[in-house]
Amino acid sequence: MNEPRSADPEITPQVVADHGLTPGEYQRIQELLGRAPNITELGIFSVMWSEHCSYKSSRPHLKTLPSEGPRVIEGPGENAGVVDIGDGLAAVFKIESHNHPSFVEPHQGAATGVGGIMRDVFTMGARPIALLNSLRFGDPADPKTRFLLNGVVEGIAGYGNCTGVPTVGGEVYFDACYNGNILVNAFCLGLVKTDRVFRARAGGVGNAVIYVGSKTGRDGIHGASLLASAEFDDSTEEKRPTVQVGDPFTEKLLIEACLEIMKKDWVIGVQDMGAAGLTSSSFEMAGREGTGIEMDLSKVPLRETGMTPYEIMLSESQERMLFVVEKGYEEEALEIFRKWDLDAAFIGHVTEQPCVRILFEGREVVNLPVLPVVDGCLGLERPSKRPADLDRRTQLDLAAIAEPASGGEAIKKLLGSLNIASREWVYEQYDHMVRLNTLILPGSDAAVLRVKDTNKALALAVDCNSRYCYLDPYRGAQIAVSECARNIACSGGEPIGLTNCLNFGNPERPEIMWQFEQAIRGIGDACRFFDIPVVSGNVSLYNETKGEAIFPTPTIALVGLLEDRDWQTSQWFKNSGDEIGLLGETLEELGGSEYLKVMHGLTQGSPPALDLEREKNVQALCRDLIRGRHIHSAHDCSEGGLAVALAEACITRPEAPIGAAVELSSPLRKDALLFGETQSRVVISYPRQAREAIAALAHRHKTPFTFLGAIGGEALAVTVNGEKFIHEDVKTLHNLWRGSLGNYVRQTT
Amino acid sequence: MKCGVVVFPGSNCDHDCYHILKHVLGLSTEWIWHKDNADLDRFDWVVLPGGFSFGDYLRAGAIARLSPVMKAVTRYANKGGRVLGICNGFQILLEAGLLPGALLNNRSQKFICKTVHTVVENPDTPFTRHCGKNAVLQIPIAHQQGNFYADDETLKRMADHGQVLLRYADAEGRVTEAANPNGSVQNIAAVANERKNVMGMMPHPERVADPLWPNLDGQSIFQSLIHSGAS
Amino acid sequence: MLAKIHVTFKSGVLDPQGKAVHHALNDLGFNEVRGVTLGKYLEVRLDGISETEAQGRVREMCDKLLANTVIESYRYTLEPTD
Amino acid sequence: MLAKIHVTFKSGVLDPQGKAVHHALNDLGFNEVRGVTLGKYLEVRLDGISETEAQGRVREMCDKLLANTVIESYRYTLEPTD
Ligand SMILES: Nc1ncnc2c1ncn2[C@@H]1O[C@H](COP(=O)(O)OP(=O)(O)O)[C@@H](O)[C@H]1O
Ligand SMILES: [Mg+2]
Repeated sequence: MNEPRSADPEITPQVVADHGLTPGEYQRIQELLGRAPNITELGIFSVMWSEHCSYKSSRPHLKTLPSEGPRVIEGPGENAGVVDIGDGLAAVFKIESHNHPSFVEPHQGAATGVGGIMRDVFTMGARPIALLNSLRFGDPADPKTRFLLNGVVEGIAGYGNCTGVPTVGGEVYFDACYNGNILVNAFCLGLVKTDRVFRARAGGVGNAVIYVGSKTGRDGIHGASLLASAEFDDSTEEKRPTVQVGDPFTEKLLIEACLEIMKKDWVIGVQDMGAAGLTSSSFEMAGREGTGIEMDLSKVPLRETGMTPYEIMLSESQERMLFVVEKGYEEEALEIFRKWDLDAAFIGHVTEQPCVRILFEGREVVNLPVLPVVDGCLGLERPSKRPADLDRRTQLDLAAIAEPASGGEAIKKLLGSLNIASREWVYEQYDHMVRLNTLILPGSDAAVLRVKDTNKALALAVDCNSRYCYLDPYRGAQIAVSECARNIACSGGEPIGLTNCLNFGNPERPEIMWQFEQAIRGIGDACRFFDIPVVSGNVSLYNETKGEAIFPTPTIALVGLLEDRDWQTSQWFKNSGDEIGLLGETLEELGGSEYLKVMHGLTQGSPPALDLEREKNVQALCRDLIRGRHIHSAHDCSEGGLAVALAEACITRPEAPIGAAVELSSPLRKDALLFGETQSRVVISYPRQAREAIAALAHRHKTPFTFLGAIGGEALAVTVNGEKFIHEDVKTLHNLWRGSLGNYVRQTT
Repeated sequence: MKCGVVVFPGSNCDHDCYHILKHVLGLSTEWIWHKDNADLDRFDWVVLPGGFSFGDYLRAGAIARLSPVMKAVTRYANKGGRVLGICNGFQILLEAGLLPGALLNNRSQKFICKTVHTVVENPDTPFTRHCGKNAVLQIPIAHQQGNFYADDETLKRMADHGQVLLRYADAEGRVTEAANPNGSVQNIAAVANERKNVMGMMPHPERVADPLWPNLDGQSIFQSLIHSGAS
Repeated sequence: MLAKIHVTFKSGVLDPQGKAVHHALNDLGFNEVRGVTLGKYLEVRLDGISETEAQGRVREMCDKLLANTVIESYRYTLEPTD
Repeated sequence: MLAKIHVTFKSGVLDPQGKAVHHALNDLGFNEVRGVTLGKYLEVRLDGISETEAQGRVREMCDKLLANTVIESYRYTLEPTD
């Protein structure tokens, strides 16, 4: 057995290196096996031991994240996290990156990213009900940025819309640090009955292994191991043919067929074929159960002729799943898949011996023990070092920056700047209403979805300010968690579970590893403080081009629960005459702000301070105010500070923009007061008679509450210490803000 | 009163329509699978819902109209049965030749999901009876191919027979170019056949028919069908 | 046998996609472009039928599915394959 | 000058639309159909440039916009117009 076929290439050091394995790793493979692997087996090790599948650089750090809690049904380790929401239901969710493929081919890269994350969710038995995405593009002045933005948004739209899963929110940022390496992180949430959660396990010796979905082609062979772990350089062009094309229609059929078959109690386990396709699905399912699998690749439905076992095992063709069903139900399973016009085949069975044995055309081509493949890759203790220039980055001499006499120019520039302008051009391309759940549509702090057959609702948000993370990855990551939770709180929700996508540069560089460690520590500390379990996530390393790493970008997505869907609130001002108030306190901070970037071209200074206790208090207060029906709107202060938050509350009102008159008195610099990004602040509006009740609740939650002014008129008017600082027509602000992104995309170069 | 919702592979507003008909309006509602060619006479009307039947591959509606159920729908329509096609359902009815015209890609070449206004042009049909002439309905659209086209001769014939039921308009009901979201000729948003028992519309009435949201404009289309009695 | 089928908009039908491509080309600086039409090109492999049979069959495929004759016209050629 | 441009998927790249059309044709009873690919066909009218110039310009248009060269390939011919 295991004699190399005559056509098999000899395994030279070069072949090993081409597979992304170090000589040490190859040595270890030989020791674990007690022999040399053949080429197919080497391919299997190369994908399973790749950074993407093995998490070898990140695993030790990820383990430090808190992942337990009374609601957690499945934490990290399964295809997606599962959190109990009561009424016998659970929310299933995860976020995942598709950065490199989207840079190579934006439309298909983003589309297949959406497809992949959806499969992670319905693999657990859940019906996908919402998608979010977090996108980062390079300098808008680079013509390539427009092309990538267009392609990515179109790809997400094309895939999500066709499968009938609404895309209800997300974020889009631009910074030159993403010029050669955009980020496309896709999030999916599904619902499942708590007693119908499926796991990716190959249980029950003798049970049948069934392949279903699209036929296998030569797509993305080496995609997972090479695309996701090699930096970009000019030879990227050569990797292009490995791009996969998504087929959302087949995905839709797969969703319906899988959910139908999962009603049967003879379905044992299931896993999607994501990165490393048939290899990871078979090895991981066996690995979790301590069993083995024997499969005959001659039975796998193929799209192309002449495919070798190596290619079949490593193909990353999309829209495929691997099922384990009870012996004797093979035909019934195939019947259901045929009803949905899917290709399906009975290709093998579960074995007692914990080995994966692969046959092809009557011969054994692979025989590998499961554990060494799944768990054998040694975790790497990569060295880390604080970047030498960090102190320089965080230096900021405010005295050298002139304090403006008026804030008119800044508010207009900020609202029209691409990082703050309306995202309507994006979300208009997404069907955000299908399935009739979206109570709060895109355009508010968080999306809110009702949970059918209950009175509950879920709030969803995704957040990360990577400039903060660049300046201070620990605090930046804490702020990402806090801001995301604040967005949930402003909508009325209580965070019940977190998923994250950690986008970083090359971990072989100690400075990058340091950023990574700091960010994980920040997420972990914040989550422990707020009592939010991290139930799933994804790591994307090597996000750099020609040695230039992206800003560390630990994207945070949170799911919040509203026990009563009537507790939801949106960010915009509702009624003329309502009063405006601020929860929280403003400090003199401008470091890392959008204001410094837009008005002074600076990415400089320490990011805003964060006091987790204050943050927790303001969020609890926000929820209490919403539940007590004291307030009509709540909007957190983030990029652009208080001024932008006020302006957004005026202009995001769906019917028509409405003005506001605000009077501030403060000893702070005026630009810091209005454009600084002090954390833990929320702008609220309420009927006059609620003021005392709000003050009392704020006092109880130890949170400062300041009366700011009133809604009404046609202008956003802000005075500081009795002097006019901003006075702008809200229609003008609305037009600047609303048209900016669309105008940018339609511009020609 | 009994209605049917046809399910094609790739339909995705099927559950939404079913939910409104059955749970909001309290009608007895049944699924009809696309491979089912049995007579539809037991229904008072049938709905072809929105979505991406067969992925909208080749042309939206092109493959779906070959499904066995479309033979049954055609027989049903020819006998006077009422058929409502929404979005992808409209596209399928056009491909099947049950309605005049065709739908091209949106002028912007982009998928558009947003709430628009439409004005009721002909309130004298089983689908619009409950609306009133020149009523303005605020309804969302969500499509990539909703740019209605018909040649001049067809347009004239449609006008002569009152076959244009809804046009895109502004909030006051004025049919303006600025209110045209997708480039449709003469702002046409919904049409009927000559006999007025088959209607296709691009906007999604089922998305504004659940009292969970303040806007219930979409209900008037379903109420019209209910008030038109049995077919 | 290989059928090569071209499906294009009938003249008079405004082709929004062609128009968009035309604009985009002008924007990119291709000012020599005066007009663009965008159609579909299909290759259908056929087995076990004669060329005369194929002629009729392909026409039927086009009428029934491949073209929407309200707005599109089609033409095709047949080539032997090996 | 008229450029006739065919854009098709590179071999090995999944063509979901071709696959769906193939299925549909088989369902309609066209059992002789063995495979379908669906591509784009463009006609671009050009003015005021020579044929040699046009050769290069059309290639540039394809590379920049008309084809997604990551997954598609293209070919074209030029014809004089009157
Ligand atoms: N990629 C996207 N997809 C869908 N919706 C988006 C996307 N980006 C932003 N949005 C929506 O636009 C709104 C404003 O986004 P953003 O400015 O990032 O929010 P915030 O002010 O809370 O930081 C939110 O409702 C968000 O969900
Ligand atoms: Mg926010």
